[in-house]
Amino acid sequence: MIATQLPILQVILPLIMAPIALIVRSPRTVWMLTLLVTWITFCISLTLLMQVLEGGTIVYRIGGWAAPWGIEYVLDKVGAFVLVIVSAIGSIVMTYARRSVEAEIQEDRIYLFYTMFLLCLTGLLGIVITGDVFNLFVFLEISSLSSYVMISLGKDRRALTAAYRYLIMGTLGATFYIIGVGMMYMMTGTLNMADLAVLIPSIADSRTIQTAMAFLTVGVCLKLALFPLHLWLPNAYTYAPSVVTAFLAATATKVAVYVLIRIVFTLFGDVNILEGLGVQNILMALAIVAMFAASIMAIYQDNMKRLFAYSSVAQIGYIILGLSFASQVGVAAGIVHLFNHAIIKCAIFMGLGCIALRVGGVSIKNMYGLGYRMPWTMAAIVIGGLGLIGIPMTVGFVSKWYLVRAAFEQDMWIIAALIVLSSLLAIVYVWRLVEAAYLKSAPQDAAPISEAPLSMLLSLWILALASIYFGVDATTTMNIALDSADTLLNGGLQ
Amino acid sequence: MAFTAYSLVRLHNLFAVVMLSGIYSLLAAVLYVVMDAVDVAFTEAAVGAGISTILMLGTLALTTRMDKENKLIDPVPLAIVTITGALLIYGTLDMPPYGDPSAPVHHHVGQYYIEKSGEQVGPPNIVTSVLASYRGYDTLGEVTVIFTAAAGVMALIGRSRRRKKKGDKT
Amino acid sequence: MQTFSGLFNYWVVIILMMMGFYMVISQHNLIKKIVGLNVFQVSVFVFYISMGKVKGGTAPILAEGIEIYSNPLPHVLILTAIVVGVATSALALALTVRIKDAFGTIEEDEIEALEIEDQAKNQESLS
Amino acid sequence: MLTQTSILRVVSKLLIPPIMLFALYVQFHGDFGPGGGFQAGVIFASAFILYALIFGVDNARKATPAWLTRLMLASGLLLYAGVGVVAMLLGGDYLDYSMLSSDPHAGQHLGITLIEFGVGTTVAGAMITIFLIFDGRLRAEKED
Repeated sequence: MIATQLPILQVILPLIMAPIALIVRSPRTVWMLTLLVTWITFCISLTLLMQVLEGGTIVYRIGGWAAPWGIEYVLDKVGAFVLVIVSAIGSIVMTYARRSVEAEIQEDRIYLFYTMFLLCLTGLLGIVITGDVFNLFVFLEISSLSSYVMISLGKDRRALTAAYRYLIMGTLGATFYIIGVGMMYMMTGTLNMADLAVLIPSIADSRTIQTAMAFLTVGVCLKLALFPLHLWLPNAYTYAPSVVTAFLAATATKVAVYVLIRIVFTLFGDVNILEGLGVQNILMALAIVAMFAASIMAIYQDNMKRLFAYSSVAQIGYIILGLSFASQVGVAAGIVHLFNHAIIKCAIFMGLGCIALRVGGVSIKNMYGLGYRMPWTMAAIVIGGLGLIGIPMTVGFVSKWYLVRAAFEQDMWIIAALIVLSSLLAIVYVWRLVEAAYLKSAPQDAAPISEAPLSMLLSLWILALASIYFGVDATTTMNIALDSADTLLNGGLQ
Repeated sequence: MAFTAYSLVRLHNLFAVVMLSGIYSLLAAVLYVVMDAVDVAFTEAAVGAGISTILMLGTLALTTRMDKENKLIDPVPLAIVTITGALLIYGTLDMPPYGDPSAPVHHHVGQYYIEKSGEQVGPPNIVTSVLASYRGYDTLGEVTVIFTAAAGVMALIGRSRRRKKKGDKT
Repeated sequence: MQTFSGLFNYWVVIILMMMGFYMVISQHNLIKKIVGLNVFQVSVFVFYISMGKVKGGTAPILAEGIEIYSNPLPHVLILTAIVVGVATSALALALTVRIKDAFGTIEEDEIEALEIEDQAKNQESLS
Repeated sequence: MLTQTSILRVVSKLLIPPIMLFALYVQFHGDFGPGGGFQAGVIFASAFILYALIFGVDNARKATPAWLTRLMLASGLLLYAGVGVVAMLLGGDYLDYSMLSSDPHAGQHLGITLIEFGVGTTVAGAMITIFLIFDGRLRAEKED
């Protein structure tokens, strides 16, 4: 019986734990409860992925009402894959979190922090698994509101303004999304994704539907920080507590990309919106601009968190570029990069969190000589950095390889060249870190520091090793990605 | 309503701005009644005109009452807004006219609720049936959002124990 | 002419929406931005409700002898959306209070100036 | 606060009980007319806020200490989510109220009443919490 209830349990467990955390309050207990829940959700999502791979799409009716009258949960391969990414990152970040949170957040706010974390997880998982466009909005707001709060808990006062700006941009994005949903609803009378996908093609020429598409895309792009709409991201990532940065960088934008995938390939899949309206070209152009502009910005940053925040904007460019090819290989490359980038960025930000804990800052000057003083932490960060560049044997290589292949498939030589060229920029900014950590010596008067605590190092290295493992043997991830791309391109949810 | 909105852009006294935004909400509530959405009107009046106004006044008391002189017309935002508005109006061109009973929106899911909710769920108020049962999960999400906001406000400006101790001593 | 009268309602709503939107992106005062966000969202709600209206219909509460009801679904959606909107503004206002505490102002340009100062200080303290 | 004015005191003493009753009416009458848990919660909270404004927030705080509002906040959500879990344990899908009773109609009715009550509790708890926090902030500032 439990097996059939898994899709809802996945989302409900963290949701129920959040109010319990609010009542319990003791930081230690709350952390243990949160840890437990995150690992359970991770196990559930793995089981679900197995089920989907074996038996195809899972549909779960909430309240026993059949769609489109009620809300249903729909889980196909992409969904299950993203679900695994989110819950895996959630559980690893939680394992890592205790010491870092104790150091960075006021003691009497810690239980609230974990409450927010659980809610954010609920929201993100809910977005991924839902099959209803309005329900998606509700869970989007749950995850957004809680992430605004988590960001504003950062120590620096600029965390507050960063959170405020994120709030304004995020709410605008959500409102745009809601306008788009309203227009679609107006023309079709339904909110269910599968139902919409059936009804839209017959009225795809209507100007209302085209406008709806535009508003949905802009709204979601605000959330996923596609290049000109990314302005909220660097500050938010820089001043948020380390744990929050690691979690959000690996999940929040990824889930927004997933929503974009749903809109473009599921809702408007049969209409082939990408080629039809020039959306493809716009997305592709923006993606490439993002890859370059953000990488160049990254090179000039002195704060390491900020540097990698800009690099995130660039990496989102790669993902969107993959999707905009609208070919099986391209979309698969996008999806697999979603996974790879989540691992890499989470590892890097967790590493920076270790450094913040021991050294007290993450500016480039704090890095001097750290390669010898915190060898394990630094090595893990460098492995992540190599992944960002796309060195063979790391995950980054796999995604870039498929991206380049997708470009060749469509005879877009220039784009293939641009992908390689932008990787050179990544070498530059990663090199700045490596140079500081290994080639410069620590200042004479530096206080002696020890390596990061074991619980943090452990989770950090799990991710670092994962980034190598999935780089050497990419068959599992790549097969899932190719499969999902295939289903996405050929008819959405069924 | 348009006049209220326009004044909102112009005014510099934040107190007046907050009051006007309350009036704006009330006007919207009246509109909802005209358009048969009694439940929504009830909520908007209680929330938009009541709770938000109280909260905003509280914030004003904690911050400041006047804002600085601002350029009324700022070209870049104005351009963005004009483009967005134009796009929206373009989008309306294919919409069914207001109140049209044959619009698709009234014939799919909405129609089903009107016909079936009485026998499937029970309550005569269809909005309640849909809210609590058919789309009960959305409402759970909504309650979670409220919960998040309250806990978030606690995290942001709730009294910390340290400060309380200081207060006790003085 | 018929389209004009039929769509006029929506156009008014769009103008209201855009006034709110303009307020959010052009104003520098943090509270006015939040008010603008409210105006924007409320206008979107009006848009939803007006698509649910049926000519000659009544409120969707089942009763004897009534045949035409307005569409209940937009009402449900907007009930949820109103709550979400309030939750967002409550949080935004709480943030504003904190910002006022930390920076002493709620004007965006003044805050930006202070942020740049912070940045400079950070660099000084390191070199 | 406004304790000096006896008119206000008397009128609000007269008003607050009916407002609370009205909140309960709205809470349980949502099936038939407009209203429901959310509106009821807001009305209930506004009765509380009126009380706090007239009789001083200190008295109001005594009536609802912080742990109580926090408990309201959490328990409403737990009640709602819990109803769903119970329906699941009884063999239905999540939030399938028909499972709550042998007769689906009665089950639906029971489920809706319960979750509306959960909504009301959380909303009232949230509004009171937020109000008290803003107030606490104001005083902290005055003290400084």
